Amino acid sequence: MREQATKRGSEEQTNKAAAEALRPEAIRKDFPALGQTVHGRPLVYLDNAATTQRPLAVIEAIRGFYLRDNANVHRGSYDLSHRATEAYEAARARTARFLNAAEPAEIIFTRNATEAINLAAFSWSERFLGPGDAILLTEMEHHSNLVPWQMAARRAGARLLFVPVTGPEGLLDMDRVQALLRPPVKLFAFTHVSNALGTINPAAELCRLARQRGIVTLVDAAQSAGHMPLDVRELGCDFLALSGHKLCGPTGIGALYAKRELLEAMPPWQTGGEMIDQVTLDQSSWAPPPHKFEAGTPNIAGAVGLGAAVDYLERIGRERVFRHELELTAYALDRLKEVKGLRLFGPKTAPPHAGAISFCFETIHAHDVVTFVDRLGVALRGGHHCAQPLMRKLGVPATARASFYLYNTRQEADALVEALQETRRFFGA
Amino acid sequence: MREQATKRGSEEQTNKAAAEALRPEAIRKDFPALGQTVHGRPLVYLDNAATTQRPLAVIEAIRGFYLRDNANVHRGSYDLSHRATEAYEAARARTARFLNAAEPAEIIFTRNATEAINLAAFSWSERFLGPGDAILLTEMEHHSNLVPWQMAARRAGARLLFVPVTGPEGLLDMDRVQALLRPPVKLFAFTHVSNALGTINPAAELCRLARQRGIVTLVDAAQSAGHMPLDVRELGCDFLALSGHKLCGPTGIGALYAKRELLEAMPPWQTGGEMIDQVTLDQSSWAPPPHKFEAGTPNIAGAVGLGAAVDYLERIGRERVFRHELELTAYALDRLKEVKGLRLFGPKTAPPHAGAISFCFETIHAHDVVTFVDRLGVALRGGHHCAQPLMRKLGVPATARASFYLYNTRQEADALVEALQETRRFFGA
Amino acid sequence: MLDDLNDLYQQVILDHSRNPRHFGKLPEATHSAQGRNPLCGDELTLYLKINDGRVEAVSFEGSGCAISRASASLLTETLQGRPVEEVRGLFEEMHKLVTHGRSEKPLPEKLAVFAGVHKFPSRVKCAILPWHTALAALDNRKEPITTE
Amino acid sequence: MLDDLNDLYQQVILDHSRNPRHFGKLPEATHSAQGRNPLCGDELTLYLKINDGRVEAVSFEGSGCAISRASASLLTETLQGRPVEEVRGLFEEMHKLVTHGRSEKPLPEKLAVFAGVHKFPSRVKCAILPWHTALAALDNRKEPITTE
Ligand SMILES: Cc1ncc(COP(=O)(O)O)c(C=O)c1O
Ligand SMILES: Cc1ncc(COP(=O)(O)O)c(C=O)c1O
Ligand code: FES
Ligand code: FES
Repeated sequence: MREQATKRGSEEQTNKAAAEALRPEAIRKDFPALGQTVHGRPLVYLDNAATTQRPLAVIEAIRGFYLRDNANVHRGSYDLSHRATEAYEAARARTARFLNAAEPAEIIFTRNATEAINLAAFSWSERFLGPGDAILLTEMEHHSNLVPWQMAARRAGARLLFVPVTGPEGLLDMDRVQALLRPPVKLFAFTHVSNALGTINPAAELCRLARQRGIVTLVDAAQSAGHMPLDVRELGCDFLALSGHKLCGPTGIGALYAKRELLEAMPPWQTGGEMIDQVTLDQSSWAPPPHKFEAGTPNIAGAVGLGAAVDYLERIGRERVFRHELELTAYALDRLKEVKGLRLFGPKTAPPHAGAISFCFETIHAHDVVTFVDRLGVALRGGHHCAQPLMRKLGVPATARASFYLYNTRQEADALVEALQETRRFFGA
Repeated sequence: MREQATKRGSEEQTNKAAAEALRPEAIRKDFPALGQTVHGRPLVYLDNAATTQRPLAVIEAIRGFYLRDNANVHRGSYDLSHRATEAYEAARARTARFLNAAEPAEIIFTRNATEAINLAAFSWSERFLGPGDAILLTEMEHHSNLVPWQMAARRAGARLLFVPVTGPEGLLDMDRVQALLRPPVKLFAFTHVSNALGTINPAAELCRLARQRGIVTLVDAAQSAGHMPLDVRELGCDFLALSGHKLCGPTGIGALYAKRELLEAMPPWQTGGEMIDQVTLDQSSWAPPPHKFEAGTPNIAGAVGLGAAVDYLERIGRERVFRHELELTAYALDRLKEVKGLRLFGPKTAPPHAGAISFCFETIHAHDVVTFVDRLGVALRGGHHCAQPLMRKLGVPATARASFYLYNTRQEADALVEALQETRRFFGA
Repeated sequence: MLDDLNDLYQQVILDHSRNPRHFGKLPEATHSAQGRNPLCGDELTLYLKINDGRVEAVSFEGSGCAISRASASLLTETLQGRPVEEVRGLFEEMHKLVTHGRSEKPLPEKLAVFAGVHKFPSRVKCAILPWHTALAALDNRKEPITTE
Repeated sequence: MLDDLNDLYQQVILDHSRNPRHFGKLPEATHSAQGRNPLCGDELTLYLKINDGRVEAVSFEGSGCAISRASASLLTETLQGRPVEEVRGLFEEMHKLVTHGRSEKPLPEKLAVFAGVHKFPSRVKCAILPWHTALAALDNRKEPITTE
């Protein structure tokens, strides 16, 4: 029995509130980890593109599950097991509603976005990719949306093509997209928001172009799902991958959205308990989706936490979160220009620049910057951001990155700028 | 730098205490979920083979991680990220010590035992299994230690052979083991303890026989790892799989132990962030183990919880846990004989019967039993226990199963017997 | 709580589960289908002889719990002699009954004994399986159907 | 906390990182190796000219952070003219210094500036990378080595 994803009640409620700007000072109270000091300074957490902090609502949902409803799911007919199953499947339904999927069965729980993409790359390719076919990616992909396709292409005898990233602003070359979206391309996988450049790609437009030409699409929403309104039916994608830990949820839980027809047609990937229909010593048949793709005991408490996270975000309103991030990014981009010798990557304006800002000093190594500002309380990430091919294209070994979320404030953007000024003075750049 | 798994200090401490029997009444205080009532009756939780309850130490470790140390691991050089990485890698070291692995790098974190077996079945087979080869399993395997090998065998053009389960007691046919452990068998995968029969297999002996013949072994320790002392070097296995949620740990975390040589030789399975060495658009190279096998952001909080769980078990002492379970099982086996019309599966004595007892009434369906006793507060599992081939061999569609853990008491075994008597009376069997 | 059990396992249900009516093959069947409850693996086969738009004979075979056996047995009694066109309506009311505790339109009295099922969500599939299978038989579906 | 930073980035380190000594290829090298810090991807190549059991000349190339550049630069100054047999011992003392803040046996004075590294665990690999690479060069290892 397919359960229809219920209408987005809570989202609607907040549409009224959406008129009001978000007040990060109030929101910070929900995130106890933000109140701490590091090295004697108040923590300024600007590594949200790597992982976000979790609100109390999520932490307590997990704890509450273990204290009350803890049991294994499915095939259990006692009370506790029933409650656990309900909680797990309710989390699926909430995630489906969050993405406006047609039904909960279109949501497969995975460990993270990486596993979601591995699942799609393995199972879809096993069925639909053959010798001579091609997969289209972009030059700005995270390793997690690149290496699994390298493996799939190798297994199938297919090849990879890439949409170039152009200009100093790091945008996709849309002319090349048009030229590349044709045979032998069978699938187009691209990131919605680049974690290394901050670029927001025109996902709906890219999906529309692909669909016109009968090409399947996978949207890597790791950096967008918790940051802006997202609707898989409006996007028109076939697959979408996300990570719970990047949208206020726990670690160890992510999701693959996929259209039901695809899930029906694809062979399973991981196999074992929970995902079978019938098993003999020699062969097995599969349960219908989503269970076909979830082998073994799932991360039940993780799913419950993810459900609480999407509830939390819907309560705040993703439209407001998005607006807040864009405003903060615009402000920070502006102020960062004051810092002498700093080179900024990605779009010059927000939008199309989302809340992850990559930069480097011409003469100070990114890791020295990160170490230095850490002692001032500012948490940044330095490195290749799992996008080595892009770094090579940008001609830098590494960048430092500041990334914002709903709880970050202008004062924190100011603290970042101050810390970078101090870094520059210290290293004499 | 390889970090040597440190000597088992805490285990030694408890060796003194091991002389004393475990007092489940005291231990129950650590598990808040056990204090609840269901349907107005005190909960008698006897579905530990499906999943155990979690002690407060584990629940609070997860919560504490999210409240304090929450950040992404690896490649981060700010304070929070460093603490998260330390916590994650410390959990790996504690798990390595728990199993007496030679080094932490021999522990790969997975979602559960199922994923651990999928990893081994995929990666090992990709490198070492070819046409005409065979994999040896047993007729008592959980689907999670059967279906992944069906898939691997199909991919490689290899076949599966099975050690028969003999007699009403459900033991492995050791003569057949001897006869089967020879070419073309390349790998022998078997369960340490059967979740459906309760049988404890002679794992060390089975590994010894296989090793003599140059055959690689995988021990499915899902049912044993939290229930008895376990030492991979004493066992002499090449692979071992376990699930955190079956040994006081959280859901969403498990582990594959594998010898370093194997991990070095095996290709990766899931790919993406964190597991690479260098990536170009066309190809990639891999980080050394364990990272080679952990793609994407791991279940950091889950690993921390698993670390707390193994600490908890070491503090109690697994020798004592094992003794307690055997005594309780012996007591229950004895008392269950009083119940008219009840058919018991598995060994007649404990040991070799571990704490999972399968049974059925001749004339009452297992699910009716489970539903009935649930309303009396007793949580049992009914069904095929993900062992359909074994059920077919036993000639029953399903059994009911009671499974004990360190916190279960004789009173609870009595409650089980009472509940079954009442079931029998009600259904007039 | 024991009240719930008495509601679920009413005497009528226990009786039908022990002594199912119309149990066995139906050689003259014009329609049949196999149904399976994926949660437990239990299977049943339903046989129907349809003549002139009416169920002239009906029987079932298979193994299952008390609920599914009783439901199958009472289904055979209910369908016997009925116009085929009424079956889907009965299925839908039965579905409401076992999921919510009451049907919208009145159901044949003997089916009312299944009202207690709704307090046992994990057993709903047991009660509805024979009805699913009956619909599949009328549609002449060849593949075994499941309640998912 | 800023004290920690001053300990880490001592003037000597900043100076060597800005103006590394013996930077560049060494055409007459008898030994060389490539090292990479997997945490950041930075690479350096170390060149050694060994004659009669002594380091006659040494140089390095590559990109890296202030710590790794300064460490490489100070390594070249330290090794210049030393018996080859002393290199492993120096590596081991250096390792203790950067992980625990002090060495067991005395180290050449200029290396003492790296004591502050131990308070920055994520930067230990930066400081030790050139030393790892030097050992690899002496062992004539062909594969690039990493600090893992
Ligand atoms: C664009 C993008 N895709 C995929 C991922 C992988 O996410 P995870 O590590 O949670 O699997 C990330 C995480 O950094 C990302 O930024
Ligand atoms: C013997 C055995 N192996 C494997 C598994 C699979 O464990 P998980 O579902 O945690 O992956 C189980 C769980 O029931 C089991 O009992
Ligand atoms: S338990 Fe199988 S049909 Fe009821
Ligand atoms: S950050 Fe790369 S060597 Fe120091």
